[in-house]
Parts: sequence; structure tokens; C-alpha cells
Amino acid sequence: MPVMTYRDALRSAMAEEMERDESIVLLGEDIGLYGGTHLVTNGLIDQFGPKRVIDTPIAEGGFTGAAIGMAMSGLKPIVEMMTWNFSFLAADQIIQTAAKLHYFSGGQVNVPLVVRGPNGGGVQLSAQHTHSLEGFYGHFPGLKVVSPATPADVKGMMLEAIRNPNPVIFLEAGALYGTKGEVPEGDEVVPFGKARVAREGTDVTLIAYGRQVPLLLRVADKLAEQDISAEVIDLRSIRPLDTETFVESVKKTNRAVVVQEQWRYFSVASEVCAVLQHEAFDYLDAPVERVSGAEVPAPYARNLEIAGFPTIDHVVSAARRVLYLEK
Amino acid sequence: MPVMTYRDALRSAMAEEMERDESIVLLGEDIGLYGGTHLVTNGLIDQFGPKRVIDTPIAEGGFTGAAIGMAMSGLKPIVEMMTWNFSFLAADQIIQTAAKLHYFSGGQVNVPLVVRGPNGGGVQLSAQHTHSLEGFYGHFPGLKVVSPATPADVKGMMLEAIRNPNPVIFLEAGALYGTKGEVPEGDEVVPFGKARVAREGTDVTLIAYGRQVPLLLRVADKLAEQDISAEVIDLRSIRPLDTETFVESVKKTNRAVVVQEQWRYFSVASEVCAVLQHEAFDYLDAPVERVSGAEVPAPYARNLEIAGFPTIDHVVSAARRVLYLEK
Amino acid sequence: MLLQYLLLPVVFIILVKVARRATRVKSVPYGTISHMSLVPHGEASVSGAAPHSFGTIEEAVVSRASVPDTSTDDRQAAEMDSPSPVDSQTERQAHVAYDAEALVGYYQKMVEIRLFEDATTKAFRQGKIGGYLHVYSGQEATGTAFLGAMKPEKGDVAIAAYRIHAHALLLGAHPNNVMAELYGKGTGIVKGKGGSMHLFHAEGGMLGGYGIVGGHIPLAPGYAYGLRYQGKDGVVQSYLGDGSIHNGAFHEAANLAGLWGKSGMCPTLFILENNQYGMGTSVERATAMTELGRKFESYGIEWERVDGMDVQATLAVAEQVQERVRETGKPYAIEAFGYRIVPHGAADFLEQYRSKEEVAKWREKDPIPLLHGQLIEMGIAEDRLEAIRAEAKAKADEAVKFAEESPDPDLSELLTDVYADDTYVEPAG
Amino acid sequence: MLLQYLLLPVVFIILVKVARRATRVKSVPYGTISHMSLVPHGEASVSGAAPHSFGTIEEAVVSRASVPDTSTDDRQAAEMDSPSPVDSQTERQAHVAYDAEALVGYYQKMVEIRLFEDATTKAFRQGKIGGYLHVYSGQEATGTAFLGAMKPEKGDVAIAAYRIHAHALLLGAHPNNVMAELYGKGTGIVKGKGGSMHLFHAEGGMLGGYGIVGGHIPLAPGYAYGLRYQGKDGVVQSYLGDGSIHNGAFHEAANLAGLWGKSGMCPTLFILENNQYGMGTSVERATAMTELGRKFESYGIEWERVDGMDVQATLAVAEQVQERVRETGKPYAIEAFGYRIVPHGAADFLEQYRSKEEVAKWREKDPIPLLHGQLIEMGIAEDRLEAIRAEAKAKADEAVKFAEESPDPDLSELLTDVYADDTYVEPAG
Ligand SMILES: Cc1ncc(C[n+]2csc(CCOP(=O)(O)OP(=O)(O)O)c2C)c(N)n1
Ligand SMILES: Cc1ncc(C[n+]2csc(CCOP(=O)(O)OP(=O)(O)O)c2C)c(N)n1
Ligand SMILES: [Mg+2]
Ligand SMILES: [Mg+2]
Repeated sequence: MPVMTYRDALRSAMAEEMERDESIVLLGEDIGLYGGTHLVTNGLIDQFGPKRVIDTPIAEGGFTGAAIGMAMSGLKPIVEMMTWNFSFLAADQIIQTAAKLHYFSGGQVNVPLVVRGPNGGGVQLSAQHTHSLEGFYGHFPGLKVVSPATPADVKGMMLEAIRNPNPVIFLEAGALYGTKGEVPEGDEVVPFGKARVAREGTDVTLIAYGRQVPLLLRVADKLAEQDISAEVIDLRSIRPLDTETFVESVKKTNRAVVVQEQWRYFSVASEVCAVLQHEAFDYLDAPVERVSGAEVPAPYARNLEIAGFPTIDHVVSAARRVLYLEK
Repeated sequence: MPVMTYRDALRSAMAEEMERDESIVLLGEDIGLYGGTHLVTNGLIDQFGPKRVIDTPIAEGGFTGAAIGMAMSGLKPIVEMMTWNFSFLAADQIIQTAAKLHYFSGGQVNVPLVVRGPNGGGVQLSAQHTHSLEGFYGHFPGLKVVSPATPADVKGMMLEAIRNPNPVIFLEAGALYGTKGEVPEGDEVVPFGKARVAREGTDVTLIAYGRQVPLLLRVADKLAEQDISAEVIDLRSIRPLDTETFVESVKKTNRAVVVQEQWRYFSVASEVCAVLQHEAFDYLDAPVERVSGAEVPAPYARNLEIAGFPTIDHVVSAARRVLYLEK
Repeated sequence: MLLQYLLLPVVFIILVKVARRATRVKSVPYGTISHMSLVPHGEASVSGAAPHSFGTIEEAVVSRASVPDTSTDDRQAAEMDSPSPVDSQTERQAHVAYDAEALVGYYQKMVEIRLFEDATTKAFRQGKIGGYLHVYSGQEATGTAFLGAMKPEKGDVAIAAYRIHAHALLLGAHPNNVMAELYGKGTGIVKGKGGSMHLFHAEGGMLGGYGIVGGHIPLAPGYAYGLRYQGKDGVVQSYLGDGSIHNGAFHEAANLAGLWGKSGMCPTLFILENNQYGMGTSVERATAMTELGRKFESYGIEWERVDGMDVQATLAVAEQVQERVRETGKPYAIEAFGYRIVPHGAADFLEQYRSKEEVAKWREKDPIPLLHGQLIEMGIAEDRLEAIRAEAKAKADEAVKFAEESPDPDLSELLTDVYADDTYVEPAG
Repeated sequence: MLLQYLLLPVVFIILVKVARRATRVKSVPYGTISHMSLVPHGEASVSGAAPHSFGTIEEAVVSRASVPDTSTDDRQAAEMDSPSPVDSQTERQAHVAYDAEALVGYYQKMVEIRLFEDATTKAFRQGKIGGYLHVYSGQEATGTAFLGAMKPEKGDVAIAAYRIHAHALLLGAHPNNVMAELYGKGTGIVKGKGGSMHLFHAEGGMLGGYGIVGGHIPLAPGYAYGLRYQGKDGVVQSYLGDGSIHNGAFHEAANLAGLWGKSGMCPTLFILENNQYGMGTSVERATAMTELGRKFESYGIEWERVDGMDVQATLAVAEQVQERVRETGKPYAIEAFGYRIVPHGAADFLEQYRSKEEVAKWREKDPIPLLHGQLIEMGIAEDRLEAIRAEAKAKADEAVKFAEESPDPDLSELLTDVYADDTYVEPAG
């Protein structure tokens, strides 16, 4: 299998699908002439022309709304949020229109729309430019919300996102754009609603998605050094949430740690804990632990930023706690 | 103690505080001449004049942002969201500016701002006009988020909200505006971060906030008929969340049901379950049950709307499940 | 081709002006808005017998100036009086000099809508309709003309806000299903899921039905782009209110429309229904620049103002601008200047924000009695118009009966239509 | 009083025009942007010896027209050339005919900012500054003049976006603390919490520092209202970019400003820094109506355009409009027309969206060499200007040294400043 970066895998999914399907257009700020701020769309304007790769003014609400209109007209627009931090300006369009239009039109109108862009922090962009919005968008029925962590998944899930007849919130792990991995050739769709066992283990289940997945793999290595066998679950899909995969895992390991960089309250980790206590009540040998971002707006200084996000040490500690190896 | 409606208690808190403190101004759509769509501000323009009761154009983002500017300048603005459904248009201002300004200015700037309005559904307003946004806003550090359920609390918490030097998201139970209750006279502040035991009991703890609190009291009556003694906890404050009160209660009853009209995923109930499995792990005799709104945009038809929200029967059933009285 | 199109108007405009002057009549006062109000006050029982007449805009302005009233009103009157930019810059053609027979057809449509709205208001008061209810009464001249100019066979569609019963009806939705929707019944046009604010009739080009003020405006330029991208010839009509124009969504949408229009990729006809109030907030309490149509200039969009209370005025431009947009692929804007002669919604009973006198004065310009008077002057028999009203009333009654007798939606409907592809819905809990 | 104020300009404008014509000079090409670029290319070592001159706007337009270039540029040149609405409608006064000594002071400020920015760019490339970095190089004439017109003692404040190092420095922040902030150090002006985009110096009236394009604009009319409500005399300067003007936040904020200004409750001076690009998107790829200042007319806000590359031009209006806004309580807008001679941010290295020639041509108008040439013409010795540059360089170096030697923030700082009243922070988990 060819090895490519997360960024290239993502671009190739869009480019390949655009070649197959003329109804796909891209919209966003500086995705064309500029090449895309994160170079995800670099070159696509040359390949597909400015009618299909549409540079927009800085008006997230307006162009997301316009993309909904395009979707209603029969196109399959892919909107780039330059970063998801700007999507609060499009929240009304995404939540009030895209998510609900099919329902309140009594099924008369579909919204085959993908909204994509980098999500999450880690590069000192500070308070306004650091958000991890899985729980925020995942709360709303009518949306599909995904958060792929590997080049293979980002490609396969983008193919699925484009073909899906519903509005899809596609949360890329911005910090992983440059990471490499094997990517199956061709048309390998990764369906939504299926978590992935990223590593098998027997003593404790570690659960995350996006940027925290590679972190958990490193944690698992660390734990292995201490003779602790960790199973790592990559949720991949936030809505629908595949509860079965992680519940089964915990029924086997009897212990779990959920890790996310988003804030703790009313988050993905909250829900995973709620599900586990309900579905694996008799299997849990210890309370599920969570490791989340610090309950503060993201700071700029490098040392503060690092202290505010989950680290290997934080997670190792939490794993040891659920194993009653430390307090 | 005088008896008054939720609406009047709310208005009197604002009016009394405005008399004491000239720096308070109100902004919102049709809060002045029109009298307020829900009559919460009715008469205040006559009492305080149009410089303090400011009718705005339909521009939620703009006037919320302007209110942040007012707060920076030394005023204490209270913004009315005609309904919280329109706040998605102000989400950027609330989440990106109000919540974080104190932090990213290194403490140089305060934002003493209240954003208030009716929240929740129940009167056939359908998909775009039915939201319960406690979890949505509660996710963000920098905000205080409250959801009072009684006339006494709505008054006491509004007093606290106005005096609080932080941005406060004040989620009123719109469906309860007309309900009556005793309200202490004078300056009785209800502090944030303190849940309320609305009814004592021994067999099961029922947890909610806002419109579901009176529902739970009726459920408790029903359960009493079946010789089940239910304790009812009204969270009141969502951020900060008083976990101690409900954890203590569950340590006593060993069983809990969490009820909300918001959607299940990544919600307040998720967090309450996550906390309980962590803090009361050894005390829980059954998995915590949740009763949430159906995972659909709110429908219009009365029968569908009723079916989509928590009902007495739903909650009674859940309570009986945690008592292993039914499956 | 385009040039020719631009020159034609000069020739024809005079014909129309002459025609309209011929129908000039004086105004009579109006009281209620109901079935009874569809002919001049006190005339219903003496059909066609008494002399009556309706004012043209120019006359109304003059007579109003002599009545002491709010400055607001004077300013707006003056604005209405001032020529709209297109009138003054490029005189236009009216394709059709509407004859009496054609106008009778429009009368019928307008009366049907009005009586339908009267029935909805009554049902709301009886508690049979829930949620919000916003009726279109008084704005019929605008919707009837512009929606009438749509060519569904070419892919034309309309996207509107929440005051839209008329839009659905005029685009071919059956009154029974629209009424059933308001009743929240399973036979409703969107299965009882949307209610008054979310009517859709995709088949007829009626694409909603949106409740967030301003939120629907960006959809239109996107849809329009989609049409041209797919090589289709359609035009998107985007309806918006005077209150929504101050919302950021308008600004962003209009800017996109102007921008995409530069390359002919945005056939959008904006129809700004300026009924002078956004709920309780009048135009000049909402903005310092009250000439609302001018706001389109910021985006390079040409516009003109029409009298939204007079169906002959709206008809005179509707088809032409629709075809202009189709031909150019560029957006164009209409400010239909009128007045909301009814409360904002069925629950707006206090109306503390405007005077009874102001409302009464504008009710004198109610477009239906205005047209009624014009038709009588043109020699149409009152009997015939009476018959039209009776038929429309019967239709509305039939819609109510249908709605009342229809079953509630099946409870299983709660969980359908969440996603387009399947019936999967996340489990609650 | 107000009337008097409006009449005065007629008298003085000629003086200024004459004065500026006297300093008219021809342009020379520019290459790099760095310390070396602060005097004309090739001149640094032969200080004041060779003849050199800088073009006025009018000459630049003429000479540019003869160079084949993008139509874009020609259009914009034409726009710049056209009189701004205030010039043409009400000729204005320049309070001060800036003498050479005063201009030397401005030169010093501009050079200080530029060399500070050069140092930040270098540190960013060395990986010592993280996150985003947007420098102000090339826009100094605007910030220096307008921020210089602020009267902090009256409560004047400025609210800006993220290209704001200059704003902080010009309002009295110490370069050491600003640089330390960029380095993410505990001695940073906001304790290392904000970084380049979130500088605050409340003491000097610098109120941010915001990273969401458009998001900060609504704060200004609110703050302005608050000032007047409290009986204070201050003025709020609201800086915004050409890219942000298409955002809904601008529309809503400007509309509020116009509305509140009707009753004198909104002393806001909008300063639209039109540097012709929002990241990689030029003005005419962002809107069909490219005369950006005109967009303020939609809100009843008067405006004028100034040459943002020439500090004498910006000085000629800055103080006057600041005082006009103070006196009227009404908003006013300036479009400072210039060019972003640097990349958008330190990470924008490709610049695929514009030609090297276009950039080179505008660099010829770099405001610092322009002023340098004017000063030389006025008889200021190059030695003296050289000394100013050397001193500024030393300041920038000192700031870097300070930043490098400063300690990281204490880890406990992570949890402070979340709430204003206490140190309570929700427990993570
Ligand atoms: C974003 C938003 N804010 C507020 C409302 C409440 N609201 C419903 S209709 C309306 C007035 C709209 O006025 P206008 O656009 O003039 O339309 P009209 O009602 O006159 O047809 C308001 C404020 C809303 N639905 N959405
Ligand atoms: C809402 C939002 N969208 C996108 C961005 C990314 N972004 C940062 S600066 C910028 C360009 C802004 O251009 P302009 O307003 O002209 O200011 P300039 O950079 O020229 O000073 C963009 C698109 C952002 N910060 N916020
Ligand atoms: Mg209106
Ligand atoms: Mg710019």
C-alpha cells in the first residue's frame, strides 16, 4: 500500500471523487489561488478550475448557507472551514439549517454537504484558535460527525462523507496533517459509525479519537514497559457513535480511560463514561477515568499549552489509577 | 412571602437592581416599545427610558458583541435573546469573545455581561425554535451557565448574575414563565454552583434542572403512590456544576435517574452519569438511567412533540428500572 | 441581445402609465381585516351599487400629508414617492398591459390567500393551530405577482422566511394540505413536522419555509449558483423582510450574490418585502439609512422599488425582472414597499409599538379592495367578484374541514426524516 | 459650534495642499523589507548624498498606468485617484501644517515599529515565536497618525484585530513586554497567555487584540455607547481590514453604530485598513462593489478615503476626524488605502495569489522611505535619521534580549484569569 501523509490522503480523496462526480464543488477561504492555508486543497484549482474550487470572502455563515443552497440544487459541496474555530460564525447555518432541513421539510429536501477543516490545538494558536468541537456538533441530530486519525481513515471517511446524502461535519486532526501512513489504493470507503481497535490489549481500554489516538499508542508502549497490556480504541465516528466496540472491549479489560483534548464538561468523554456505566456496569472493576483538556481557554505560551493538554504522563497515570496501581 | 410568577420574579430582579445600579442596561429585540415578546421586560422602558432599555435590530451577533463592548467600558449589560434558538448567531461572540476575553487579555479586561432568555421547548415551535442549550454553552470555560426552575431561584440567580463580574448564560425555562411560587422579598441572592434538594427521599435520586424539575416533583408524587421515596435534585447551576449535592444524594439512595429535554449525546446528563460512576462507584446499586429528548429535530405536531420529550411515564419507568422493578 | 433588452422599456413605459392613470380612483377607509374587508367598508351588502374608488399612490401621499401623523410615516411616504433608481435611470417596459380579465384572475388568487389566512387566524384563536402563526394578509400584491412570474418548468424556485402560507398556495400546494400542516396533522404538506413556518412544496418550486430571521437568505445565491453550474436556466427568488436586512446573513449572502453574478453565475431575484416593521421595530428604529433597497448597492446589485400594495404595480415589473435575471445570471433586487396591516403574528395583540391611526390609514390601501375597486371601474360586475369570494371562502372552509378531520401523524413519524439515507436514529437515553 | 467646525476646513485646505505639493518627489524602486529598506535602495551607505525622490499619489498613478500590469491594480489606482466623498463634498481643514521637526518624530515612531517587526519576523523564522505572526510593516503611516490622535486622558481607546504589534507600541506598551509576549514569556504584556494576536495595554487605551476576523468590530459601538452613557468624552477607534468588511459582524456593528449615532451615542471612528488583500484574496475577488468605504453609506455613516502609505496624508485628517467624532458622538469612517507589502503572516511564503511585480511596485511606495525622502528634501540631515534608525534598532534588539532572557510563565498561570472574581476553575478530568 502506498504511504502518504494525512494531508495528501485527504486531498486525494477529494480529487479522485471530483473526477468521478462533477456535482462536487469546493468552497472556502483561500482554498484556490492561495493553495489552501494548510495546503489541503493545493493544486485543485488548477486541476478543476475556479468554478469548482471557489474562493470565498471571509463570511463563514454566508458561504456555508450558500453551500446548503447548492446542496439543495443538486450539487455536493465541500466547504472548508479554514479552521473549525471560525465555524461558530456558521453554527446557525450548520445547526439550524443543514441539520434540520430534511426533517422540517418532511423529507422533501436533502442536504448532501461536507463541512471540513482542521480541528484541535497544539501549535500555540491560543484561546480563539484552539477548539476541539466533536461534542459541540455531535450533540445535534441530523448531523453526521466524524474525526479520523489516520491517513487511511481520512481518505476512506472523506469518500464516505461525500457520498453520504446528509450534512457531514468532518473534523480533521490539524496537528496530524504531516503524519504518514499506509493508504489503500482506490475506492476504499470507511463507513461511519464503526470504531477501530487501533491496538489490542487485555488489561485496560484506552479510548480516544483524532490527535489523541497516536498519543494513546505511545501510552500503550509505555504501559507495555510496565507489563500492562492496553487496548486502544479509535472512535473515528462521533455521531453515530459506535458504543458496541468500546463496550465489548471494556467487558474484556474491565477498565477504561477516555482521553480527549476538548474540555471535560458535556463532552465526548462524558458520554463514553455514561454509556460504559450503563452498558458495562457489571464489568467495570474501577471507575472510568477521563483525561481532558484543562478547563481554561487555551493559553499561548508553549509551557502552558503543553500543561493544558493530555500528555503521555497524564494518561499513563490515569491507566495506573484504574488498575489501582496509583492513587 | 409574596407569591409571584416566574416572569414577574425575573422582571423584578432586573428592575430592582437597575434602580440600585445605573450601570445596568438592557438590550434586545423588541424589549422596549413592544414590551418584550414574552413580556419579561414589559414596562421597563417606561420606568428606565430608552437609553437603558435598548431596542435593537435583528442582529444577535452584533448586539451581543456591542454588549461585550459596553461591559468592557464599565456597564453591566443584560442582553435578551428573544429565544435562545437565535443565539447560534451570537455563538461566536459568546464563546470566542465574552468567554475568553478575560483570559487572553491576561486579566486586563472583565466582561460583566448577562445573556438571558427563554430556553427549551414544549409549545409546538418545531425544529428551529426548540433547543435546550445548557450543555452547549456549559462546555466552555469562562462562562457561567445557570438554569433556574422556580420564581425564587430565577429572581435570586438573576441578582447574582448581574453582580457577577463574568459573562453569565442565563437559561430561563420559557415554559414556566407563568408558573407561580413564593419569592423572598428584597435582596436574596442565590449563589451559583449550588444545587437544590427540591424534595427529600431515600430510594432513588431524580436529577434535573429547569422545566423538568416540576415534572420530577410530579413523578415523585406518582412514585410515592407506589411506596417509592424519591429525592429530587434541581441542579440550578450548570457551570459551575455542583456535583457534591447529587453525589451525596446518590450515596444515600444508591440509585439515580437524570432527566433533561436536551438531546442525550454530549449533554448535561452524560456528565452527571460520568461523575456518578466516578464519585459514587461503590455506592451505585444500578446503572444510572437517563431520560432525554428524542434524537430528532423537534417536530411540530402536538402528538409528536409530546412523544419526543420526557414525560412522567418515561421517568417513572426509568426510576422503576433502577430499582429493578421493571426491565 | 442584452442591449436590446435594456432599450425596450423606454417605449412601453408610457403605455402602462397611461393605463394606470385611467384606473385612478379615490380611497375609502377600512376597518377590519376579514372576509368582509375584501370589498370597501359597508359595500358588501350593496354589491357594486354605491360609487367607490381607490387612491393611487400619488394621491394617497398627498392626502396623507394633510393628516397629522408620525414623522416616520411622512418620511416613508416621501421615500415611496421618490422614483426608484431604475425608474429614474432606465425607464422600463411593462411586457403586458393587464386587461380586466387577467386582473380578475389575480383578484381570485389574492382573495383565496386572504380568506385562507382569515381561516388560519380563526383556528389559531380557537387553539386548533399551535406554535407561531404569521399571516400574509396585506402583502398579497407582492407574492401574487412575483411568484406568478416563476416558470417552474425552467427550474425556478422560491426560498422564503416564515410568512409563507401564500407562497405555498401560489406555487400550487393544495390548501387542504397546507391547512392540515398548520393543524399538525399527518396529511400536512410536510407531514405535520414543520408547522406554519416550514412549508415546503418542492414540486412547485417552493423550497421553504425558515424560521431564523436572515438564516435562509444565503441559501438563494448558493442554489442559484448550483442551477447555472448544472447548466439550468432557472431563477431563484429570495424573499426577505425589512427586519432581516440588518442581519449579517443578508450582508454575506448579498455580497456572494453580487460577486458570483459578475460571471453570470447567480440568477437570484431578491424580493425585499418592506412592510415597515420587523415585529415591533419600525425601519427607522432599526437603521440610520432607511432607504432599504439602496443597501443592495453595497454589493453591486441593481434594484428598484415597487408599490407592494398595488398588484398592477407589482405585475408591471415582476415578469420582466424575472426574465432579466434569467438572462443575465446576475442578481437583481426589488423593494416591495407596503405595510403590515395585520399584527406580526397571531399572538401580537397589544401592538404597543404603533398607533391605531397609522394602521387604519394603511388599511385603506389594502391591495384587495384596491384591486376590487379597479375592477369595478373597469366594468367587472360585482356579482362576479362576489362569486369569486364565495368560492374562495368555500375552499378555505373545505381546507379547515379537511384539516380537522385528518388524523394526527403516526407516532412512528417522530423518528423518520432525520437522515436522508436511512431510518437509523441514535437511541435516546 | 458644529457649524463652525464644518466651515473651517474650506479655509485651510489650500495651505495643506500647497505644503504637500512642495514636498512632491519622484519614486525609486524598492526590493527588500528590512532595516535596510528604511532608506531608499542603495542609499543607506551614502546617506543623503545621492539625489532621490518619492512620488505623490497622483504621479504614482500616472507612472503606473504606463507599466503594463493587472487590471486590478489599475482599477484600484483609479479609485485611489478619485476624490473621496468628504474631499469633494466638504473641503476640510488640516489643523496642523506639519513641520519637519514634527515629522521627524513620526519618522522615529514608524522606524521603531518597522524594526520591531523585522525582529519579530526573524525570531519567528528561528522558531522562537510560535503560533501566528502578522506584522504591520507598510501600514505604519495609518496607525501612527490615527493612534497618535487619541487622547487617552479623555478615555479614548482602540480596538483592533490581530495585526496589532504597532497598535500596542504606539499606545505606550513597552517593546520589551510586547516582544516577551510573542516569545510566550511570563513577562509578556498579557502574561504569555495571548501571543501576537491578543495584545492588550488597557492603561494606554489598547483594548485588543482579536483573532476572529470581524468578531471584534461590534465591540466598538458598544464601548462607544458605554462611554457616552457614562458621560465620558472618549472616542473609540475601531480598526478593521478590507477582508473583514464582507463579514456579517461588520454589517451588524456598522448598522448599530449608525443607529446609535443618530442620538449622539456612538463616538466610533472606523479605520478600515484597505491593504487590498484578505490573506490571498484581493478586494475584487471578494466583492462586486470594490469601493469599500462606500459600504459605510448603507448605515448612514460618513466616510473618506486617505492615502494610507503617506503619513502626511494620514496626519492631515487624523486629529480632525477624531475630534469630529468626539464632538458629534456619531460614527465616522476612514478608508486608509494602501497595500500589504509583506506576506499575510510569517507563514505565508508562497504568495501564489499575487505577482512579484505587483508587490515590488507597491514597495516603492513604502511609507518609511517616502517620509525619509520628504525629510531629506526638507533639509533634515541623513545623519540624524540614521541615528534614529540606529536607536530604534537598539530598542528592538533590547526587546529581543529581554524576551529571550525572561522566564516562562509559572505553570500556575494556566488556571488564573479564567474568571474575574476568583481563582475557581472547574476540575478537569
Ligand atoms: C435570528 C432571529 N431573531 C429573532 C427572531 C424573532 N422574529 C421572528 S419574525 C421577526 C421579525 C422579522 O421582521 P421582517 O424581516 O421585517 O419580516 P416580517 O415579519 O415583517 O414579514 C423576529 C424578530 C427570529 N425568528 N430569528
Ligand atoms: C472568521 C475568520 N475567518 C478566517 C480567519 C483566517 N484569517 C485570518 S486573517 C485573514 C484575512 C483578513 O484580512 P483583512 O481583514 O484584510 O486583514 P489584513 O490581514 O489584511 O490585515 C483570514 C481569512 C479568521 N481569523 N477568522
Ligand atoms: Mg417586516
Ligand atoms: Mg487586508
